[in-house]
Amino acid sequence: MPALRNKNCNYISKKEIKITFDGKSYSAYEGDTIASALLRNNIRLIGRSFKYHRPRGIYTCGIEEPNALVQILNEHNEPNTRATVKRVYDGIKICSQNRWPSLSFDIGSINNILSPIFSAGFYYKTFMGPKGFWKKIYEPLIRRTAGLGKPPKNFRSKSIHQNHNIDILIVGGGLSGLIAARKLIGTDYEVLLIEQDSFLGGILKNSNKVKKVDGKNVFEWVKETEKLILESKNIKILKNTLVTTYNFTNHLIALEDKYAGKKIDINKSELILHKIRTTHTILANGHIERFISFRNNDLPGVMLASSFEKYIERYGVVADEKPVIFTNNSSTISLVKSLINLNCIPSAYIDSRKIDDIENDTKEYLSKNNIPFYPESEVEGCEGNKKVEKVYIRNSHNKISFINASMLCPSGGFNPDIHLFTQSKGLVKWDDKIISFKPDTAFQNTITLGSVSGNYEFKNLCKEINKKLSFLKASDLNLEIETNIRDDFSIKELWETKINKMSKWSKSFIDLHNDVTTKDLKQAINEGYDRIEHLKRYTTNSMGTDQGKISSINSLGIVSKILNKKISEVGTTTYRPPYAPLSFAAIAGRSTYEYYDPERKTPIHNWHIKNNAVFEDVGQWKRPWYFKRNETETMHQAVQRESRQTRKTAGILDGSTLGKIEIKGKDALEFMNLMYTNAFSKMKPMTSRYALMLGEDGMIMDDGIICKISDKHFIATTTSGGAPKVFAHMEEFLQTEWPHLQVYLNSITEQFTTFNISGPKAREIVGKVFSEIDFSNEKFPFMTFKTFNYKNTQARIMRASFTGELGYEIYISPQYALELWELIFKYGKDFDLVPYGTETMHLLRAEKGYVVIGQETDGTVTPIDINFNWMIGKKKKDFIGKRSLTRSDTAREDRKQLVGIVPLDKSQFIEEGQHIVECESLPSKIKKPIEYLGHISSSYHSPNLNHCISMAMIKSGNKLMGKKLFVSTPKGTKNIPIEIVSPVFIDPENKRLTS
Amino acid sequence: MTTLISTDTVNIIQKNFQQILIRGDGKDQFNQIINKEISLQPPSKNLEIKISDKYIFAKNSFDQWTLVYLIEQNYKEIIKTISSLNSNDEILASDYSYGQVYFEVSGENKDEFLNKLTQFDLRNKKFPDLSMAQTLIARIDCYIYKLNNKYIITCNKSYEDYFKERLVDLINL
Amino acid sequence: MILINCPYCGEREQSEFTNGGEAHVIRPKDPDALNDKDWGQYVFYRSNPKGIFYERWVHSHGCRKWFNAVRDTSTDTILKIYKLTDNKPDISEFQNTLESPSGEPAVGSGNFAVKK
Amino acid sequence: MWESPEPKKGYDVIIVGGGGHGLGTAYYLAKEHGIKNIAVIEKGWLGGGNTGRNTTIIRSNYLWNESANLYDHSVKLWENLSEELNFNMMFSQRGVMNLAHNEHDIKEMKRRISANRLNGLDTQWVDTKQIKELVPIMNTENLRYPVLGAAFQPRGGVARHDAVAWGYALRSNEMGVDIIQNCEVKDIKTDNHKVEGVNTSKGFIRANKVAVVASGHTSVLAQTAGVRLPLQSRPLQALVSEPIKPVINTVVMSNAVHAYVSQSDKGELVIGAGTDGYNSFTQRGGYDVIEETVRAIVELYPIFGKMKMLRQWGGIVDICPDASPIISKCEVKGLYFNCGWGTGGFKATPGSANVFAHTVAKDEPHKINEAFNLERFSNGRLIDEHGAAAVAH
Ligand SMILES: Cc1cc2nc3c(=O)[nH]c(=O)nc-3n(C[C@H](O)[C@H](O)[C@H](O)COP(=O)(O)OP(=O)(O)OC[C@H]3O[C@@H](n4cnc5c(N)ncnc54)[C@H](O)[C@@H]3O)c2cc1C
Ligand SMILES: NC(=O)c1ccc[n+]([C@@H]2O[C@H](COP(=O)([O-])OP(=O)(O)OC[C@H]3O[C@@H](n4cnc5c(N)ncnc54)[C@H](O)[C@@H]3O)[C@@H](O)[C@H]2O)c1
Ligand SMILES: Cc1cc2nc3c(=O)[nH]c(=O)nc-3n(C[C@H](O)[C@H](O)[C@H](O)COP(=O)(O)O)c2cc1C
Ligand SMILES: [Zn+2]
Repeated sequence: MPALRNKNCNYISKKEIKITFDGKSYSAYEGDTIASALLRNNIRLIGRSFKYHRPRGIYTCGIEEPNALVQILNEHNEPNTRATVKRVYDGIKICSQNRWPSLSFDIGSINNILSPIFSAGFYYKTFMGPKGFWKKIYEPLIRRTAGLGKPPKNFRSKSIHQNHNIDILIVGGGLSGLIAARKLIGTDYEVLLIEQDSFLGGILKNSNKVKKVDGKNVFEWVKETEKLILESKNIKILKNTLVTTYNFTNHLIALEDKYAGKKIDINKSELILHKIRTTHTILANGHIERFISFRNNDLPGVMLASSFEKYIERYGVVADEKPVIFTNNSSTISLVKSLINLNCIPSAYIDSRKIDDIENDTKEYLSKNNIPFYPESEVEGCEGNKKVEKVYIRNSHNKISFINASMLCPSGGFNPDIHLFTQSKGLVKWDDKIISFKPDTAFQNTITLGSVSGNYEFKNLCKEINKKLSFLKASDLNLEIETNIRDDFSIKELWETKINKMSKWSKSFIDLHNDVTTKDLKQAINEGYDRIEHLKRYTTNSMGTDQGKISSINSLGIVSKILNKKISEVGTTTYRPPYAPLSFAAIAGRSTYEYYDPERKTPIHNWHIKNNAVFEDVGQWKRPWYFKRNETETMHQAVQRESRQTRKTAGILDGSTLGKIEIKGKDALEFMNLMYTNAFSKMKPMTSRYALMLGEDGMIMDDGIICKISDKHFIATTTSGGAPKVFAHMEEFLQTEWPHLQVYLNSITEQFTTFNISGPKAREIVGKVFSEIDFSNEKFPFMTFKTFNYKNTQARIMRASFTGELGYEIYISPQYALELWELIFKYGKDFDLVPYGTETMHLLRAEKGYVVIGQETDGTVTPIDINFNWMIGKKKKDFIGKRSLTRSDTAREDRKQLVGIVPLDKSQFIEEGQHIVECESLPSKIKKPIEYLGHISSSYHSPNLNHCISMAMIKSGNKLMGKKLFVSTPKGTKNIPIEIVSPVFIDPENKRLTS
Repeated sequence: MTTLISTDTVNIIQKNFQQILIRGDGKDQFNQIINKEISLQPPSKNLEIKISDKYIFAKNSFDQWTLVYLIEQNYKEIIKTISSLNSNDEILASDYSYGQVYFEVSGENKDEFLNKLTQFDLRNKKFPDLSMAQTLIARIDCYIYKLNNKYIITCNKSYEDYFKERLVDLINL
Repeated sequence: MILINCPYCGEREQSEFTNGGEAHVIRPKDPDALNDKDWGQYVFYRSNPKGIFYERWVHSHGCRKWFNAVRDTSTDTILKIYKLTDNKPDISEFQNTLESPSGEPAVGSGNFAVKK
Repeated sequence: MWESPEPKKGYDVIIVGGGGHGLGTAYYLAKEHGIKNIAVIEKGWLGGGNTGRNTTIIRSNYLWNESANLYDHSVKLWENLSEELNFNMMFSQRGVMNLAHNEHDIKEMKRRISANRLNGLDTQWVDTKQIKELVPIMNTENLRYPVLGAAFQPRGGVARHDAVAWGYALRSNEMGVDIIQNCEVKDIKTDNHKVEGVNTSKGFIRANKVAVVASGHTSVLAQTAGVRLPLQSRPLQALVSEPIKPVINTVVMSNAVHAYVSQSDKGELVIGAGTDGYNSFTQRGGYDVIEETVRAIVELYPIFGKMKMLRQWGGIVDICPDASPIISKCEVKGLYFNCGWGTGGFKATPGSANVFAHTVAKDEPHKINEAFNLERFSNGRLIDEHGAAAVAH
C-alpha cells in the first residue's frame, strides 16, 4: 500500500518513474529522493548498521542522515550514497549495503548478540593472544567485516572546477538567506546564493511553521523572491550545491550536483566543485534537529519529527498516518498541524516538558483534535521485528505503558548548524535558552543569520538581518512573518530517557552510524577515557559518515551529566571539513588522469615520435630515452648501438630541455663569482666553462656550462630538472642579499632549442650545415662559442662535450629548430649520424667519467668528494657554500669519494645501487649489519670497452685506487670481485675532446 | 592564426608571435633608451599596459617589461632592437619570440570559462582594462593581458599541446 | 589557502607564492671568520615562533619579487606586508593574542585555539 | 585506567608532552631504568598531538645506517608491543610499498634496498606485475607518471595510533608515573645552565631532569630555556574517506605522485597529504594541499574517484634541516630533547622512547641515537634522509 500523498505539496512532480531497490521495481515521482521514494512505497528497512548489523531505516530527511546509506548500481557503483539526499531518476538501481546474504536476513547480525564483546574499545582489549593469532586470524576477520559499501570496478570522472571571486556569499537559500538576498538586489555587490536543495525556501518549504511572509503565501513569496533575484544583475543562484568547506581568508568550497535527479552522462562533468573567494560570507544555513536516546531508538520507523514533517511538506509523502510524536520542545506542534491538515491523527503526543511549560495553544490544539497527550512523559523505548511496533511511554508518575504504532517521531530540539562557522575558526558559546552552542565571535568576515545564529524567533528575523547587515550599502527590509506556531521557542533538556526494560537485544544509541550506545559512553568514562576527545576515539562516537550531526551535542549532554560538569566545560570535539562527505573526483577535478601534470615537449617532439623514440619523464619534460630502430630492438641493443655509433662517427641529442639563463649587468662578474664555485674573472670573453653551484651547506646543487660574453654578460645552462630552482636561487640572492649588485636575469630556456652533436665526424657535419663558420680547432677551440645569424635570428654554437667526443652544442630559435634538425640529418646521413637519447648520453659520459648531478650526487656530496677541487676558486673570498666545505665533517679525508669500478671477471655485470663490501659473500639471511664502503652510483655495459664500467661513491675512495674489493648483487649471496680504478675510462688525455 | 574554439559564448584563437623581454630599472635613462628604440614610452605603473597598433607594451613586474608585437616584423629588425638595447649595461633585453604561444580569448562567457582554469580574479575592479598579470592558469605560469573585450594569454611553448588540450577539453564538458 | 597581498601585484592565492622562511637573516659578510658553530647557526637555524613571525615570501608564479611579511603563525593571519627596502616593523606594532607558549585553552580542542 | 592526579612539588624527571614518544619514555624510564618518580605533563589530552593525528605508517627502510638502525629498533619493539603492554596496538604488518615513477626513483630505491639488505632489513624490489598482484586496484600504466616498480617492506605496516598512547599511559601509570593532563608547561626554568624545573599552568614543578617531547611545539619550549633548535613547524595534513569494504591491503606510498594510503580496519581510507609550505601552528593547513593529494590518489586509483572525503585535519610537525630527528642532550644540563621527527615519527615511537629513556637516565646517548645529536648542525655530519637531491640530467 503506497503512503498517503500530500496533494498540496508544490515541490514534487506528478511524473511517475521507475526505480529498483534490491532488485525489486517501484514507482516514484520525479523529484523524489531515494528515501522519499521508498517511503512512498512504504519501505522502511533500508540497510544494516555498521557494527551490529541491526536493521535500520530512514532517520532524517537530509544531509544529516546517519542510517540510510545505499549503493547506487548505475553510475559506476557508487557506495555510501545518502538516500535522503540523492534524487532518483527513471531506471536508477539502488541496493542496500552491509548485509549478506540479504537485507532482511543478514548473517552479520549475529554481532548484535555478541555485542558485549564489541563494547567500547573492544579492539584494544581483545584479540591479542595467543601469539600469531592477531595477524593470522583476528585481523583478517575484523577486516572482513569492515566498511559499508563497495567501491566500483572502474571509474573515470570528468568533474570540473569553477572559481568565483565575489563580494558576498550567502550560504543557504532558506528564509533568512532569501531575505538577505532580497535586501541585496540591485546593490553594487556581486552576490552568490548557494542552496543545497533544488528548491529555495528552506524552512518555508520543509515545514508548516510559516504561514505567510509579507502577506503572501510562502510558496508565492519564495517564487517572487527567486524571480526578483534572477532578474537582478548582481545576484546569482546555485542550487543543488552544498557548501562543504570554509577555509581561511573567506575561501569556500561548494559541490554542485549537475545531474541531480537526472541520469548521468558519462561524457560530461557530473559534479562541479565551486571554489569561492568572497569578501563577506553570510551563513544562513539553518539548524539541525537532534534526536533523543531511548531504548532501541534505532529501529526502522523512528524518524526525527521535523524530518517527518519535511517529507510531508517538501516531498508530499506521509510516511505514516498515525505516528507517535515525542518532543522536548515547543516547535514539534507544527508536525501535528501538518498531519491534521491531511486528516491524519497522531497516535500520541508525548512532551517531556512540565505541563505548565507547555504552550496553551498546543494543549488546546491537541485536545481539540483528540490527540492522546502525554505531558511530562517520555518514551522509554520501542520494540518490534525490524520495525517499530510498540512504543513504551513513561508518564509523569513513572508508570510505563505502551501503545501500538509503527512510527515514532522524536525531537530533541535544534542545533544551530555551526559546522561551517567553526570551520571558519569562529568561536561558539553555549546558550542555555536553546540548549545548544551558537556562534559567538567570528574569526573572518562572517555573518550568521537566522537559526544558525541561534535565533529561533521568526518575528525577530528581519530585525536581526537588518542589524547585522547594516554595514552594507543596502536598505532595510521589514517583512511580516506570520507563523503557525508560537514564536517563543521553549525547550527542556533531555538527552536520554530512563530505560526500564532490558534485553540482550535492546540498546540505546548515541551514534547510530557507528553503533555506539549510551552504555558505551558510560563504560568508557568509567575506564578513564573522560576527555571528550578520548571518548570520541575510544568509542568512535561521532566518527561516522554523518559525523554525529544529530547526536554529538547529545553525547556532550550525557557526558556532562556523568562528569558533573557543564557542557561548556566539556567542550566539543573539533568540527573539521568537509561539512558532508565530499567526492574525491570533484576535489581532483580535471587536473588528474591525462592532465595530472602538464607535459612539456621540445620543438622536435613530433620528429622523435616519428622516429620511434621511447620517452623518459624528466621533471615535466618528455625526453627521448632511446630510439628504437625496429620493433624487436631492445633498449639495451638500442643504447649500445647509439653509443657505438656516436663514438664511431657522430650522434645527436635533443638538449632543448636544459635550463638557460641570461645574466647581464655591470656587476654580472661579481655575481657569477658568488653563485658558482668557479672563478670567472680570468676567463676570456667568448669562452665557456663547466661550473658547479652549491647550496650554503656546501653540497652540490647543480652544474652547467657558463658562456662568458663579457664581464657584464653571461649565459648559464642548468640541468633540465634544476632549471627553475637555479633561476629562483639566483633571483633570491640578487634581490635579498645583494640588491646593490646591478644584474638582471632572464630565463631563456624556451627561447633556444638545443642540439648536441658529438663524435669524430661532428666537425664535418656542422661544417656542412653552417658553411660560413670556420670550425677548425684553431679558430674554434674547445670550450669557446660563437654567435651568428641564422635566417635572421641569432644563433649560437658552443664547442663542448658531455660524451668525451668532439662536440658542438647548437642554440637556435624554436621557429627554425625542426627544419635545422632535419637539415643536420640531411648532411649527417653520409656519416651515419645517429639520434640518441638520455640513456646513451648517460652511458657515454660515464665512459668519460663525468658525473650526473642527482646520480653521483645525492645532496650529501661536496665538490671535493667528486674530485672537483680544481673547480673551486680557492682565491675567491667567498661564494655560496664555501664556508661549509671546511667544517670538520666536510673536511674529513675519509668521506665518500668518487671512484671507478670494474669487475675482475669482465663478463660480470655490476648493478647500480649495489654496495661495495670487503667480504666475498653474504650470509643468506643477514642478521648483523654488514659494513659497506659505499654504493654504485652508475653502471653500464660499455660498448666501446666491451665490459661493465661503474662509478661509485666510497669511503676514502681516493686512497683505494687499485684495491680489489667486492660488490653485492641484488639477490645472490656471492659478491662480484672488482677493482677500484679511476672513473675516467676513455680518453683520459682528452685527445678526442680537444683535437 | 588558427581558431581553436568558437562557440556562441567563447572564442579562442591562437597565433605565433614575437616578443621581447626587457629588464631594467625603469628610471629616466631607461625610458629614454627604450623610447628611442621603439618610440613608445614604457609603462611605469606595475601591471600597466600601453598599446599601439603595433605593440602591447606591458610592465609585468618590478623591473621587467614585455613588448609584444601585434604585427609580425622582419625578425632581423627585432634582433637589431634587442642588440641595441643590450648595448646599454643597465638593460637586459632577451628575445622571447616563438618560444611562447599566444591565445586570444573573447566572447561573452570568457571570464566564467577562464575561471574554470584559474582562480585569478578577472573582475574589472581587480583587473582593469589595459592591465596585465602573471598568474597560474591550468596549473602553468601564464601572462594574461586584458584588452577591452578580450584576453591575451601567453605561456611557454613547451606547454602548447597541454594548454590547448585543457582549453578544448573544458569546452566539451 | 590564505590570500597574500603581493606589494607589486595585489591579492593572490598563497599557492602562487613560495615561502622563504625567517626574514632579516643576514648572510655573514665574512663567512671564513665564523667558527663551525656560528656558521651552522646561519645555515640551519631559523626562528620558529608561535605567534608573531617575520618571514619572507616570493611571488614565484607572478612577479617573482621577494617581500617580507609579519604573520601570526598561530592563526595564519597576515599582520603586515612590506617591501625588502622598508624598515622592519617593530614588534610592538602587533598584538600577540597568545597568552602562553601554545596558547591553547584548558578545554576543547583546535576549534577554540586562538582568538584572532 | 590511568589516574589524573594533581602534580607533586617535584619529580626526578619531568617529561613535557603526552604523546606516544613522551609516554613511552616514561614507560621505559620506569621499566628499564628504575626511575619511577616521573611526571608526564600534557597541555591537552593524552595523544592529542601528532600521535592522535597521523597516518600510522610503520617501516624501517631508511637509507642511512644510523636511521635504519634506529627505525628497525623500533619495528622490533612494535612486533611485541601489544603483548608487552597487554593492550592491542593492532600492529598490522601488511607491508609498505614505495612506488617508483621514473628512472631516478628506481635508482634511488635500488640503492636503498641494497643498503637495507646489508643492514638486515627485509626491503625488496617488486616489479609492476607483483605490484598489481598486491594492489590490483592500482593504475600502473595509464597515468601521467607510470608505476615502474616499488620498494616493498613486508614487515612494515600500520598500527592503531591512539592505542600506543593509551597503552604506554596505562602501564607507566601502573608503575607510578604521574600523568598530568590539561597542564601546560609555560617555560623551562634554568639556572646557570642547569635545569631547575618547569612553570606550568598548575604552578612550578621542580625536577633535575626535563625531557621535552612536544613535537611541533618543542622549539617554542626550548626558547624558554634559551636553547635554539634547528626546527621549523609546519602543518601536515591527512584525511579519511568514508568506510568501504576492504580493497587495499598494503600501505602504498608515492613521492612523485605525492600520496600515501592505507585502509583502516574499520574500512576508511587513511590518506596522507604533504606539508604546507610555511610555518604554522594552526593544525589546519591549506586546502590546496588536500587537493594535490586527492588528485594524486585519483590518479593512482581511479576507482577512488567515487569515494568521498569524510574528514580532513592537520597536525604540526617539527622538521629538521636533514629530515632526521634530534634525540640529544643540549648545553643546559638536565635538559633533553626528542624532536624533529617531522612527518615520520610515529613509526619510531617505541624505539625513540626506548633510547631516549636511556639518554635521560644515563645522561649519555644510547649507541643507537648517538648520531642524532645537535652537534651535527655545526660539524656537518648530517643524516640526510631527504632522499637523493633533485633529479638532474
Ligand atoms: C598528518 C600526519 C601524518 C603522519 N603520518 C605519519 C606516518 O604515517 N608514520 C609515521 O611514522 N609518522 C607520521 N607522522 C608523524 C608522527 O605523528 C609524529 O612524528 C609522532 O606522532 C610524534 O610523536 P610525539 O609523541 O613526539 O608528539 P605528539 O604526539 O605530538 O606529542 C607531543 C605532545 O606535547 C604536548 N605539548 C606541546 N606543548 C606542550 C606544553 N607547552 N606543555 C605540555 N605539553 C605540551 C602536545 O599537546 C602533544 O600532545 C604524521 C604526522 C602527521 C601530523
Ligand atoms: N520557533 C521554532 O520552533 C524555530 C526553530 C528553528 C528555527 N526557527 C526559525 O526558522 C527560520 C529558519 O530560517 P533559516 O534561514 O535560518 O533556515 P532555513 O532552514 O530556512 O534555511 C537554511 C537553508 O540552508 C540550506 N543549507 C544548509 N546547509 C547548507 C550548505 N552547507 N550548503 C548549501 N545550503 C545549505 C538548507 O538547505 C536550507 O534551505 C528562522 O527564522 C528561525 O528563527 C524557528
Ligand atoms: C588513522 C586515523 C583514522 C581516522 N579515522 C577517522 C574516522 O573514521 N572518522 C572520523 O571522523 N575521523 C577519523 N580520524 C580523524 C579524527 O577524527 C581527528 O580528525 C584527528 O584525530 C585529528 O584530531 P582533531 O580533528 O580533533 O584535531 C582518523 C584519524 C586517524 C589518525
Ligand atoms: Zn607579485
